[in-house]
Order: sequence, then C-alpha cells, then structure tokens
Amino acid sequence: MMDKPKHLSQKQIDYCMECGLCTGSCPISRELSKFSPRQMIKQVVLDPDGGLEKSREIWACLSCAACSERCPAEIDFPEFISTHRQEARKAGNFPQESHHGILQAVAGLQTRDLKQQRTQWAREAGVFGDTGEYFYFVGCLPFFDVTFRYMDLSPLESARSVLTLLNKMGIEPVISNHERCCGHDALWCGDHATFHKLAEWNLEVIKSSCAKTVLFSCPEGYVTFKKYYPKYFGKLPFEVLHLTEFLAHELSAAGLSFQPSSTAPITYHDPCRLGRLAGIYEAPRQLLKSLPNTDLVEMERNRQNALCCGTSAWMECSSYSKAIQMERMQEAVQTGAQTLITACPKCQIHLACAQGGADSDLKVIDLYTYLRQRLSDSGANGG
Amino acid sequence: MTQTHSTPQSEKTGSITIIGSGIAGIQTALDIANSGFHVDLIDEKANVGGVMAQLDKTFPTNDCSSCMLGPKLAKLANHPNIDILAYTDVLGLEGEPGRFQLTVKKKARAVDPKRCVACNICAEKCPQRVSDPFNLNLNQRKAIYIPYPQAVPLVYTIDKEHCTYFTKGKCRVCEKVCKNKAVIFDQEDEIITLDTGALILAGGFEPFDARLKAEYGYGQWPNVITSLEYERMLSAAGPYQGHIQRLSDGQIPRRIAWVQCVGSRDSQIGNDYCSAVCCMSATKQAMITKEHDGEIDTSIFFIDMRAHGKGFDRFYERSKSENGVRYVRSLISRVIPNPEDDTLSISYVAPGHDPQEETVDLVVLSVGLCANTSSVKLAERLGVSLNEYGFCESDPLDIVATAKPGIYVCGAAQSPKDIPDAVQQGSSAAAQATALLADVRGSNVTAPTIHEERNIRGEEPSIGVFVCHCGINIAGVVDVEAVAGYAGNLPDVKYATDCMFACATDQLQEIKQAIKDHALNRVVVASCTPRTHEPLFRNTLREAGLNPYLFELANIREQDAWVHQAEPQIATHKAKELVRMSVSRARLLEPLFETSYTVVPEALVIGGGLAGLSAAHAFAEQGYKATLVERTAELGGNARTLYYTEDGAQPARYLQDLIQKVENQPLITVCRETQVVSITGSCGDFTATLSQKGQSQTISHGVVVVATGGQEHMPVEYLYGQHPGIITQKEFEKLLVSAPDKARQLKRIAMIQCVGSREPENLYCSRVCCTAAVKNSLKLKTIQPDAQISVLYRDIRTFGFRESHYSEARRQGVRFYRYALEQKPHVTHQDGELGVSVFDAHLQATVQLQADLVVLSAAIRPRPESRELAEAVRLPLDEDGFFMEAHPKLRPLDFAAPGYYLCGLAQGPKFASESIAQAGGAVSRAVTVLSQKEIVAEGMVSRVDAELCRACGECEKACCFEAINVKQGAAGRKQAIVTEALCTGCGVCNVACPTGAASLAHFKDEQINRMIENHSQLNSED
Amino acid sequence: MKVSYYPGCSLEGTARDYAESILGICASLDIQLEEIPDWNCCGATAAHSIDHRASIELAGRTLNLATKLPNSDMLVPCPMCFNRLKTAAWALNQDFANRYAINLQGALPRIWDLANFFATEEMLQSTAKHIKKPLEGLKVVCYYGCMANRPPEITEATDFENPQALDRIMESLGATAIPWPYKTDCCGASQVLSRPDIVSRLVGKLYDMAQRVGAQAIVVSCQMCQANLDMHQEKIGADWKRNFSLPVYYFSELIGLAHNVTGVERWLRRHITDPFTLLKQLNLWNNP
Amino acid sequence: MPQNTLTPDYHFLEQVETTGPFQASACYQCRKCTNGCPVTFAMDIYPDAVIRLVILGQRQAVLGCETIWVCAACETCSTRCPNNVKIAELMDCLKEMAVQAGVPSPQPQILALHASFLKNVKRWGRVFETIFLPEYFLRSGELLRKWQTGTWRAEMRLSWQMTRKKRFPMFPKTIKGKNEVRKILARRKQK
Amino acid sequence: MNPTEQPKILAFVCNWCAYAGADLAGVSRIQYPGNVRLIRVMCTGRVNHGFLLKAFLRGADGLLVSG
Repeated sequence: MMDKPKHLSQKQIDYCMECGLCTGSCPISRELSKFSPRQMIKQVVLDPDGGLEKSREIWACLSCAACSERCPAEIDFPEFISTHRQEARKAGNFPQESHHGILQAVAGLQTRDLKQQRTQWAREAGVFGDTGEYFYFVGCLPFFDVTFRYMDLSPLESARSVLTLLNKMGIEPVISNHERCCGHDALWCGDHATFHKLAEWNLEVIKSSCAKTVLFSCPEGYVTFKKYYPKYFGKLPFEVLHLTEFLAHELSAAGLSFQPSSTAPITYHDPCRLGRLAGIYEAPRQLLKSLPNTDLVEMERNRQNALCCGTSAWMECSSYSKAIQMERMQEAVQTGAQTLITACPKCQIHLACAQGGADSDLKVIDLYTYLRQRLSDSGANGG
Repeated sequence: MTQTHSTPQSEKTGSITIIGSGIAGIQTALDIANSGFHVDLIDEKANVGGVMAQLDKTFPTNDCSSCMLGPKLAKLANHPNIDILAYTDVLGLEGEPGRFQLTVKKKARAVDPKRCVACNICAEKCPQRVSDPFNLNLNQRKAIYIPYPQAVPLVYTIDKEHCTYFTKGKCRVCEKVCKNKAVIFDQEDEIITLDTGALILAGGFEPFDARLKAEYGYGQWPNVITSLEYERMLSAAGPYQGHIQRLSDGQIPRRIAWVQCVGSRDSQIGNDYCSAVCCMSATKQAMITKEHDGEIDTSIFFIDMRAHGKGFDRFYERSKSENGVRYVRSLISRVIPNPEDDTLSISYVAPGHDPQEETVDLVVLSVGLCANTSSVKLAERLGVSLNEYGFCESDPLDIVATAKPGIYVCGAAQSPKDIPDAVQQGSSAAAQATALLADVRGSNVTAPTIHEERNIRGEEPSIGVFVCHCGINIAGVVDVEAVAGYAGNLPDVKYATDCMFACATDQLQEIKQAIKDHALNRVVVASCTPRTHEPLFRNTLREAGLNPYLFELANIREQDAWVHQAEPQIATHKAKELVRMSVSRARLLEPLFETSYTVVPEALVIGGGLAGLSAAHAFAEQGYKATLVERTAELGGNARTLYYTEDGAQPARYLQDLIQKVENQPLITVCRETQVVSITGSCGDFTATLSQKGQSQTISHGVVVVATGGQEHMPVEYLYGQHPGIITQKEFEKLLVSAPDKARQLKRIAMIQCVGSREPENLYCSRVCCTAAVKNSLKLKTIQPDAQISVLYRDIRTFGFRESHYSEARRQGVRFYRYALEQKPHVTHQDGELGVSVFDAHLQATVQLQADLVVLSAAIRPRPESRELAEAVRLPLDEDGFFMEAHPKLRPLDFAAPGYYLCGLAQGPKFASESIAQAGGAVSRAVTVLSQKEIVAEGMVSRVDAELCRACGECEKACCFEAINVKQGAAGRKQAIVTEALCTGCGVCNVACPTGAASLAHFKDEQINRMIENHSQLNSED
Repeated sequence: MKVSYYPGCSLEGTARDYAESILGICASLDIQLEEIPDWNCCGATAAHSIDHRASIELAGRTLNLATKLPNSDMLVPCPMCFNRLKTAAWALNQDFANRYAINLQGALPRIWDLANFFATEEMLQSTAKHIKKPLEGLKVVCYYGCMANRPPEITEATDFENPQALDRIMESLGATAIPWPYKTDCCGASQVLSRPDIVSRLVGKLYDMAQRVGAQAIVVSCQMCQANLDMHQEKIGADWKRNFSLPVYYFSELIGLAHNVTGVERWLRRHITDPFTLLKQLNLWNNP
Repeated sequence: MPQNTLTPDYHFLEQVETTGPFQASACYQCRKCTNGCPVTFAMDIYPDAVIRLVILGQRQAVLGCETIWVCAACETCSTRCPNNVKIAELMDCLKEMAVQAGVPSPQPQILALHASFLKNVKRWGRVFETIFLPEYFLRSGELLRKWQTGTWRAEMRLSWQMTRKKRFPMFPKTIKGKNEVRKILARRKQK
Repeated sequence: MNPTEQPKILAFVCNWCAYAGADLAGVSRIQYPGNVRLIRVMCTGRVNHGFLLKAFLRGADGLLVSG
C-alpha cells in the first residue's frame, strides 16, 4: 500500500473494511451505478494520485451522510469528499453548477465590500434591530427569492414567518444588512478561499451586533456555524441555536396560541444538514405536535434514515436528483399526508421543483410558514 | 416530367443568369442556387445590393435594412454555385430558351479581385475625393472605392472618370501602397459568353429625378431633399452617422415636412402610376425621426394614404397615435425658401380649414420609383417589351413571365413594389426558370470537396495564434509583434506568429502548414471581424484536416485598431486581452459534426384554391410529387368567381385550365373533402395525417405549403341582406358577367368601400377592393355608358399601375366621394327606393345619392379553417387571423418553422396574380429543401446531457422554434430532446435549463465563462 | 436679321418706354422688326374671361396676318399677347378647331416671347459683343410673371417653374441675378384696376422677397408686370408700412444701358419709381 | 362652402366640358391647385372645391361664386395639376356661363372691366387706354367709390404723372380690319 | 476598482446586430474608450444571469447586453 496523502486522516480512509454499507446506503449510487463511496475510498487507498481529483464523480456526492451514519468504521465520507473537492478545484476540475452558477457567483460577490439589500423584506414583515441579544441569521433566502421566482416560489416567506413568530414572542432580533452567505456551498464546492472570506465577514458582523445568541432557520447555516466555523476559527463568542430548538423550548412559554388544523395528516422531511449532520430530529417534531389537533405521520424513512432531497450546494442537479426527489415525494404521498413540511429552504425548493413534473396534490410547505399560518389571530401578541 | 421541351435534354444548360442584384435578384439567386442550379448574378454596378443596401430601416417592422440584407449578402458571397459578375454589362443574347448564350463585358476595375483583400489602404491614401453616389452625393469618397463596408464582392474599384491617373496620367499612389499588388492600371475589359438556360431580369428601379418637379425647389434650395437622401441621413452608417440635420447648416431640424407623390400619380410628367411604397416609406421615416428625436415635428402631406400591405394600416395608425406623426391630406404646391435662415415655407389648405402657412426646416420629397434607364435599354436589346412607363411588361396573371420565353422578370423592374413583393416575385421567377430546366437540375453545380478530418479526441489543446497586420490597418496602431509574443506565452499556445494579411492566399497556406508542423488542434486568428472572415478561415482548417469549429477569431481591427487610432498603447493592450480571451475560449472548443437527414422529395399542399393549385402544379413542373388537400368537394376556391381583372385577364378561365392541368398531372394526388389532422416530423421528413370523410391516412412529405385561402366578409351593416339591391362587390362582378342585360338597367350605382376593413376591430386593408370597385365601374360603363356610378371611399388604394385604371374611371365620369371613418355613409331604404347619404370629407358637406344598386366592397377575411389548421399543426397566426410569415420583409413565403411555406389569401389579402406569384415563390422556397438529398443540420445546435436533464420542460417553454421537447428518451426516462433540423442555435434553451443539461454547442457555458474570466488582467491571479 | 413683330396695344400706349427700348436695342443689334400689318388686339384677359370664342378668333386673325409675312420668327414683347397668340395657335390646331369661325391659313412663324428670344445662345453672344458698360455691381432679381411661361403646353416653356432667360441675359450684361423663389409668381396685373387690394398683397410679397434676398432692383420682360410693380410702389409700400424703393427695369432697358444706346434716359424717365438713384450709386449712370 | 345637403347632378359636367376639354372629372382632390393659388385669400370657394362642385353639378354654387371672378388667371393651378385639369380655363368657362345665364357677378366691377375692354377693342380694333381707363372707372362705379373713399387723389396724381410722362397717347389707332374684329365680338350675348 | 483606471465594461452582443454595429463603428472610425470588451453570442437569448454575475465577480465594473 502506498503512503496515504498527508491531508487525509486515518479516520477518513484507513479504517475502511470495504463492507460496502456506504454504497448500499447511498441514494446516488442507487441511481448512478458508477458512483460508489466504497470504491472511491479504495481507489485513494490504492493510488492516491489515481485521478479521483479529476473525476466527475467527486462532485456527485450529496454529502447527505447517509453512508457515514451507518459506517461501522465511522468513516466520515462527507469530510473525505470535502477534502478531495478542494484538491479537484486546484486541478481545474469544477462541478456542473446549477442555475448557471448564479448562486455561487452571488456568494463570491459577497466576499467583497458591497452594498446589499438584505433587509428590505424585513421592514415590511416585522420589527428588528441593529443590535440586540438575538441575531437572526437569514442566510441566502433573499437571493433564492429572486432566483426561484420563475417557479412561483417565495422562499423569503419563511424568513417573514420567522420574524412574525419572534415578534409575537416579544423578540426583536437583529437582522443585518451586512450579513453574508454562511459559506456552506463554497465549502462543499471545495472553494475554501471564499468560505473563509465569508466566514470572516459574518463573524465581524455578528460581533458588532452584540448578540449573544444567533438563531438559524436554515439548517445549512446552522451546521456551518455550529460545526465548521469552530473548526477553522475556534470557539465562537456566541451561542448558535437552530430555531426549531429555540422554538420548541420557548414557544409554549411565549403564550402563543395556534388554530386547530384541518384533520388532514401532515408529514415532516428531515433535512440532512439538520438531521444527520447536526443531530436535530425531535425539536421540529415536538413543535409540530404541540400544535392543536395535529396528525403528524412519519414517512417510511425518517430521522437518521431520511432520504436526502437530491442535490446540495447548487451543483450537479440531474436526472438522478430528480429520481431521488420523486422517490421522496412518493414516500410522502404514501403516508396519506397532504402536506409535506420541510425545515430547509433548499429541500423546499428541490421538492417543489420535482413536484412540477408530478401529479400529486401534496403540498410542500416550509415549517415556519406553516407555524405562522396556524397562529391564532387572537393569540397573544408578544410585542 | 410531363412537359415536352423543344430541345433535347442533353442540350439544356443547368445554369440561370440573373441581371440585377437588388434584393429581388439576390433572393432569386439564392433560391436557384439552393435548388441545384448554377447562377450567374450580373450587375452593372461594382457591387451588389441595390437600393435596399442604402435604406436605413424598412417598414412595417422598422428593422435595420442592412442588418437584414447583410446575412443574405454573406450567403451570396460564399455560395459555391453563384458567380457574382458585378461591374459587368450585358452585350447580347443568342440561342433559345434552355440554352441561351449571353455575351457580357466584365469591365476592368483596375483592381485584381483575387489579390484585393479590401484592406482599404489604397482608398486611405488616394488623394482624389469624389462625391459619393452611394450616399447620394451627400458626402465624398475616394476615386478607388467600395460603396459601403459590407459590399459584396469585397473588392475595390477605380472610378476611372475621376481617378487622376486615368484622367491626367499622374498619381499611381494606390498602386504604390497596395501591399498585395492588386492594383492593375492596364487591366482590360473582358468579354465572355455565358451558357445559360434562362434569364431573369431584376434590374430594379431608379428614383424619380426630383428636379423635374421644379416647384419644390430640389437642387435649388439646400434643405429640400429626396426621400432616398433622407434615408442615408437616417442611416447610422450614412454620411452623417444617423444624425438628422439640415444640409444648409448642419443644425437639427425642428420641423420636417414630407411631400408625397413627387413623380408619382402625375399625368403632367407622364407617370400616371402610383409608386406603391412612398406612403409607408414616409411613415417609416417620420416614425424613425420621432424615435431619434421626439421634439421634431413631422408632417406628411399626402393625397391618399396607401397602406395596402400586410400590417401597413396598423403601422400607419401607430405612427399617428404613438409617434405623433401628423398627416395632412393636401398636396403641397410649391416650396418657398426663406433667405434669412434657409427655412422653407409651405402653404396648404386642409379639409375644412382656411389656408395655412407653415415654416419647416427640412422638406423631404417622397420621390417615386421610375424604370431603370439601363434596364430599359437592356430589355430593348433582349426584345422584352416594356410598358408605357418603361417597366417590363409581363403577363397580367403570370406576372413574372415576359412575352419572351425563357426570360423572366421580378422586383421593381416589373412594377414599383415593396421589398416583400419583390422577394416573393424573385422566388416566383426562380420557380419558373428552374421549372424550365428541371430535367438538368444538378448538372452544373459544384459538389463540395470533402476533406478528411483528424480526430483530436483525447489530445490536449495545442493552439496556434496568427496575428494579422492587415497592412497598416492593424499594425499602424497595434504593436502586432508584441501581441504575437504575448500570445506565445499563453497556456496551451504552441505556436504564435504575426503576418501581413492573414486572409491572403499564401498566408492561408502557411496556416495550413503550421497546423501540420506544430500539430495544432486549435487555431486563433487575430485580425478582423468574424462576420466576414470566419467562413474563410474555417475553410482553411477544413482543408488542413481540422474540424472547422476549432477556430476562433479575435477582432483586433474593427473593434480595436480602428476605434483607438490615437491610442496605440491602449489598442495594443486591448489586442492582447482580446487574444487572451480568444485563446482561453479556444482551449475549450470542440469539433462539431453536422447531422443530416434524408429528404422525402414530395410536397403537401393544403388548400385547393388558386394558390394551392398553382403551388401543386409548380411542384409537378419541378418534377416533384405533390399531394393537394382540399376541404371541400370542389377545387378552385374564390377564383371561380373572379371573372376578369382590371387589365383584361380572366382568372376564372385561367383557373379552369389550371384545374384541368392539375387533375391530369400524374405527379399530383388530389384529395377532396379532406382535412389535415396533424403533421409531425421536421423539415424534409414530415408525416401528415389526413382525414377523408372519416377515413384516416398518413403520407410522408418533405415540405408543406399552406394555402388555405380567405373569404369575402359577409357585411353586417349598410342594410346588407335587407334589400335585394344591396350586394357585395363579388356579387356585383358576377351580375355584370352573368346578367349584362340586367346590369344595363342600372343607372345609379353607389359603391361603399372598406366594409369590414380598416376599422379598429379589423385594422387591415383588404388591398383589392379599390381596384375591384374601379374595375367593375369601368365594366359597367362599357355595358351602360350612362350609368351614374358613385364610389364612397376612405383612401383610394390603386397602387402601382392600377392607378391608371382609377384615372380612367374618373375620366369616364365615375364620381368618387371620400368619407371618414367617424362619418360613415348611411344607406336608407324607403318605399323600395335606396338612398345613400355621405358626408363628403372633401367638401365638408352631406351628399344625398339615389341608388338602384348599392355595392358593398366587403373585406377579405381569413377562412375559419385556417385557425383550425394553425392549432392542429401549430403554425402562428397574426392579429387578424391570417398566417404569419417568418419575417414580413425578407421571408414572406416561409413560416418560422423550417419546411413550412405559405401563399395566397391565407397569408393576407391579395390579387389573383399575386397569389399565383406567391404560390410559385413558395414552391421555389420549398424546392430548396426538396432538391437536396439530405438536409444538413447546422453543427451549432443545442445538445442535451441526458444525465443532467430532469425533464422539467423549461427549455420547451422557452424555445421559439419548437426545436426542443420533453419526450421519452433512450435511457428510458423522460428528457428533453432537440430536433436538430429545427434548432437555430440561439441558445435560449441553454439559458432556461436549470441544471445545465441543455447546452449550445460552440457557445457552451464554460466556453463563454472562460472568456468572462479572461476579459481583464485583474483575474489572471484568480 | 429680320423678324415679324407684334407690339400689342399697350406698347402703343402706356408702355412706350418698353416699346422704345426694344426698338433702340434692336437697332443696335441690327434686328429689323417688321410689324404685322393691321394687327388687332389679342383680346387679353377680357376676352378669355367672358368670350372664349372671341379670344381665339381675335388672336387668330392676327396669326393669319402673320402667316403672310415671310419671316420665320415673330417677336411678341407683351407676354399676354404672346400667351393669347400661342393659345390660339394651339386651339386652332386641335380637333375641336371647328368650334371657331376662323381657320389658320398658312404656316405660322415661330412665336417668341421677347426675353426667350434674347436669351438664345446666339443672341447672348451677340449681346455680349456690344457691351460698352458692364452692369457690374447691379444686383437684381428677375421677375418673369405668369404669361410667358404658363401653361407650359401652350407656351412650350420647359423651365416654367424656374425660368432662366432673364437671369442669363443679366449675367451676360455683368449684373448679378440673384436666385429667388418668386420668379413666376402672379403679380395680379389683370386685377389691378378692379381689385387693387389683391394686387397690393401680391406685389408687396414680391418686393419683400426681392429685398430679403438682397436685390437692388427688379428686372422684368412684361409691361403689365412693370406697370404693376412700378406705378403703385409707393402706395403698396404704404399698405405694407415699408419703403421698398426698388426700381423696376425692363431687361431691354438694361441691355440698352450696357450697350450705351441713345435714348436710355428717355425710356427711364417714363418710370414712376425712381430708376436713376440706384444706377448713380453704382456708377452706372453718369448723365446728369 | 355649401352647408346643406346637396344632390349631385351628373349632367352639368358634360355641359361644361362642351367648351373644354377641362378634364375636370380627372380630379382626385389633391388640393394642389388651391395650395398654389395666390388669391385664395380673396375667394369664397377654393379652386379645388369649385372643381368638386362642378363634378357634382352644383351649377348655382359655382356660377354665383366670387372665386371665378377674382381668379387672376395666372395658370399656376393648371400648370401644376397632376391630372392636367385645366382649372384656370374652367374658371373662364364658368364666368362666361354665368354671364350668359345672367347670374349677377358678385364682383360687378370685374365684369365691367372686361366689358369696357372689349367695347374699346370693338370700337378701334385695338385698345385705346386713354379712353378705356376713364370709361371703365365711370361705368363700373369705381370712380364714385374712389371719390367716396378718398382714394381718388392718389389715382389722379398717378394719372397726371402718366400723362406728363407721355404714357397716354392723344389719339387712337384704328385698324383697317376693324369690321372683322367687330364681327368676332358681336356674337357675345350682351347682358 | 482603481480610481485612476477607467471602469471595465464587458458587453454581450448579438452577432447579427450589436456586434455588427460595433464593426460598423470600426469601419466608420468612430473612436471610443478602450475599456470595453465584447463577447459575441449568436443571440442575446443566450446570455444568462450567471454570465452577468460572473462578469462582476471577475472584475467587470459595468455590463452591456445588446442585441
């Protein structure tokens, strides 16, 4: 066996037993037979210069962690991929960016000192401040809102709902016009330079807001802050909380009341970033169950076993992605639910896109919007 | 072939000569050359293009004229089967139809066309300034010249009348500076004889000499100009770069007046015809003026507004309502200059107003179209008869046929006409000439040479860069050696050099050699614009065994050296950057392969009226099978009741002959009581499903001609249907023919025009009704000279030579009353007596008429079946329900979808003769497809990556050409599939695709991204 | 050179200046004028206005007298007469000529309007030869009026919208003929007695434009125009509240002046608007 | 301009054309005649409308109008007409028709001028301005009008100048063939 | 952007009109600043938002899409 490349840890390759559980768990492998996590690891073990960096497959991984979740050797395959993507980029191998790379370009532009209009929506949606205890990290929703208008989607609705809920709870969070993309996509596209620049901006912005707690509705932002910012920047001077955790904890105390839902059952889709990568499964369920008269049914694959929404980091969207999405939608339909609730804007966009070609009446809705819609008008006004 | 030809097949010549190279001649040449014949295109002028090249914009779309003409010129210049004999005079004709010998004189340009690379250095250095006829002498050019930069052939000519060497024996500067030794002073005229099967006259027109109407002071007062001069003035490429100005002082005019009918509709000077285009042309000019500068007052002084073409009335109304162009129905009598400021005073009386005097800054005389003097001489020499105005006389129904067999005519040489009519007729003349020679099709064409292509798959890019000096054009500003040196250090560049003229034959040879010597697999030339030179270099690659798409041009002349002449450093820097951008793109270029389909050499003609029958018959004459589908049980359509025309032809009789010929023609299958249910497939290979009395059948065919016709509108006003004495114009025509005795009893006739036409809900002119009213009035006058005929009209639109019939009707005492749309006539009916009261817009008084018969000139409407067909076959209709052509100006016979053509009333109202010509033209267009064994789709088409495609359908929604559809793919799942034959390579699907699955070959995202990344030095560190 | 001559009534009366100047220059240029014996009035406006037949027959009678002279050219100084004679010559050759109680009895000489006669290349050369005193510095506009030009199918004029005869003559004399737009605009002579208001408006417009283009004088070849422009200038000036002071010369007078023919002073003295001051200013008039 | 409803008479034009050809029917109403006419300001019906009214047979309207009398016979209209309508000649024809039909001229002094002139020609065979002019002024009532308006002084001054400048000869020239001339002029129907 | 430099303009132009127009400017010797770079496409329908954003990302200060 040759020397393994320096940048790879033991945990990343050496412990592999070639059991194949990873490939067996991988949603992409099921659609694209030439994609095999097991073989990718083996290839690197056998021949570190064997050209994995130049392969197209390096970009096909969803980093959904379905493999690592089950790996008996606890190999962190997403981490393996992330590392190699950085190398691939150096070798001139780039991913097929979806939507003509608009979102990557937007992230790139945010590494500069530029004028943004990130908070315009918030001025119409509620009350917020420049400084305060809570910082609501909105993420890329304003850009998604423009990009996916052609699909009749308004991802910003989610942020508006969050602000409404927080306001009702008596919280006037900081929403900053200077916020930047969290860098999640850059990180997973192997573009560490951009990731670093963005992260530095964000840390500076949050610091100047004096916030003690940063709230995320977006699982990607959450996991990036929670897991990857400390990895590169050390311990953060503020608490990082996902809104589902926060709400599950605080909502009942805030005295908000919700309307009973129609009798139709609902189901919940676990985003990989919130679930397998960050370990939050129960908070959203708890929230949904706390609503009166709610029939939450589970899909066949849920929590740790949940199926990914099919694409990540706005790249390599393909017919396989669609097949995965259709499979997930089918699973949701089979529960008898009429509403599919997601806690991730990208899951929502991807599933809604796939649904464009499907004939189901299933409604895909974002968790926070769902909550807001069910708020009683008579409910206590936290403000 | 059923036709019997007098000459044995072997003796016929598969070549056709076209004399005159305006838009009509160009269209004719392209059609003929694309259907298996050789073409000699002759023009007495040094370059082709005709008047259209001088126009700024064209109505009613206001498209840029030279932008539309440019691609046609490029096709012409590069066509392997067209010889352009510009600067050539016709001397004589011998022989007979099918095998003429035409003697021509190629005049000496004093420039060798093979050596001239059009670098312009000779003209730059030429000391002799000459007023420039292309710009109507508004500015000057040199004595060695090309008329305009896009000229074809792109070869300079010495104007011997002005050249100081030819006039005084001195100078020779051009010869000295020409680096390619192209100037040859003692070059001699060359007399050659061309073997040609048929001749087409397309000599166009000559603008009326406005000096002959001296009352307008043209040539006397500086700010009185002609419409053609104004056209050059508007043109961005014209002498004033598109700035509207007074000639006296260059100031922007605040008020401009157009005077219509200068040299038209004028018996005084012997031009008793309407020039057919000036009303719309002035409207267009006024609109464009308003667009240039909304502050300029524009007034058009006219007699009758002749907006008789498709879309013209809407254009006219738009100019009034949206652009604020003022129209005054009053013909200016004279123009008076004010000596203090060179303004011009005009006085006029508008209907119902007192005399007005106005001062304007510019008067534009809308000069008429006159017979081309040299065409007249030529026609006389060829024995082709001319009408009294000097235009070529042709058959009243078969308007492209002259009295001399084997000689055809098209365009304004036949009568004044606008561009679409000229283009249609050009195609129609092409159809007739090629039908004559159908049995020698393909006998005289050049087969393209096939070069073996090197497979470069798997090779790393290996790029050669050639930086052109273009004499001093580039090298005079840009440090060419430095650019070449810079290029040599760019990634993947294996060879970089500079050269004097990259496009010169010897240099092309060197490029080929370099490809071999350095194993190059990509080539970048930094020289001039790809719009003119890309085909040449691509061909060089092909000859060197490389795929032609592995070539990239960096434009460092037009877009660098010439626009930064005073800043050599900046220009050199920019040249480097342009080269870097091109090289970066070249690294990603891929070989492209053109796909081909076998053509089914049969036609489907939908509609059995005059147009459809003519089309089917023309296909058979060309030797192709045709299926003629008619909805009803009887062939003939409207023409069955078109008994006579104003010029004595008898369409109904012609029709009966035609039906007979069609029925006896073995190549034609006639399907009566049949409908087209659907058409699938693409150009060259369609399958149509027909339904005949409930029975369904499918047929294969390569092209579709839509000729579903139109119908007379059933009036809903003027008491139509409530009194037997109120009939339509068609019914009246029938009465005149079938019951002349009854007609003789008619003493008082009132005709009402525009019934159902030119109203807000039907905002189009039915084109034929004015002539029909005139024709039927004259007919009645021959039956009953005492008949008192009153025609109530809004504008009389007897365009072209039809004007003389209108004049004749007036002379014979037919009374014409103009009414306004707001004050339509009233038909009354009391005690069996019919009365018509009309507010005479001229006198501003109500006139009460009694009538024995009221004749309503009812509009032409599209047939309702057209809509059904449009929906079944997915063909576009215009706002009025007529089929919409691909482009109203230059592609009037084509649908946007390849393989579909249209003709007859289905396209819009027209005369029988025009329908026949259009049918011929549509066939000519279709034969360009049928005559090919296979259709080669352009390599630059969209491709879909099946893995990336998620079948979302965004591409299908975006495509204007229905070239991409989501279907079951080879992988067993749905995906977008491109019909390459339909793909135009616009790339819209590429943009619409969210995943990047659809990508336009040669303009892929990454290819463009790479140029973006390299557009400025800033990014090289990235 | 001998030509037939039809002076017309007014040259025997109010237009004596014109008549005398013609005789003066013809003598100097050796042109013999043979007057048509017993000629009668052409009928003028009055006849064609209210007695069409008479208008043709009156002129027809004179034409028949003209056929009797052997000369191939006939000079008609009065454009009205010229027009009427030409009209009759035309009408009597039409297929409806039998409407008139007169027939043409022989071949007609060529009927010349006087200005056109003097503007032929041959006459211009001959005139140029006799110049003693070029009219340098004199800036004029040439005014042709209606009758010598319109309608062109009668007058056989080709440059009827922008005639050149007088301009050429003036240029040949060394004067400057300024182009202007009113060469053939009507002065309203036929209405001078009945509607002087109309005339004031039409003639005033001519003075105005002549001054605007920088002319110092107006040159005419029609005694009606001359009278109309010369006699009422003061009154029209009052109507227009302007002082025009534009001498109105016959072209024949100016030829005479340039040729230094005796009698010029006598002709000019018959003008109403002062013709001398301008000439003095330009040093073209040395006589007291 | 006629305001009431008019009923066309298709025969009047034929009658007019018997002394033509004026080719009035060829008119396509472009108004070039009117636009070039120097005396429209003095007209009640513009030339184009005169033609139109002739075409529509509005006899009364055209024979009684001022236009035909104030027409200066400058021939600009006929010259520029794109249809060769002999407009000025048509005006003459209408005047003559009006005189013959006894339609009073709205401009009686113009008619008087023509009548005086022809009377003068009839007397001598040529016009003798020395008599013709004063005779016209008397007959037409112009002299009276000039007296009343006070413009007679200027007129007298001009006459005096003319006389002094010898532009009014003392004696008429009588021609030998004056009987022929008288015969020609005798046919005119006197009012 | 360096304030002493001229802004960098990148233009996406249609082969058939705007590119031809730029050629015409050259033919007519109309002088303009040297800070514009043209990218030729066959139709401006080919230009997507990604190109525009990337152009900004790659240092363009102004963009022109003309066709």
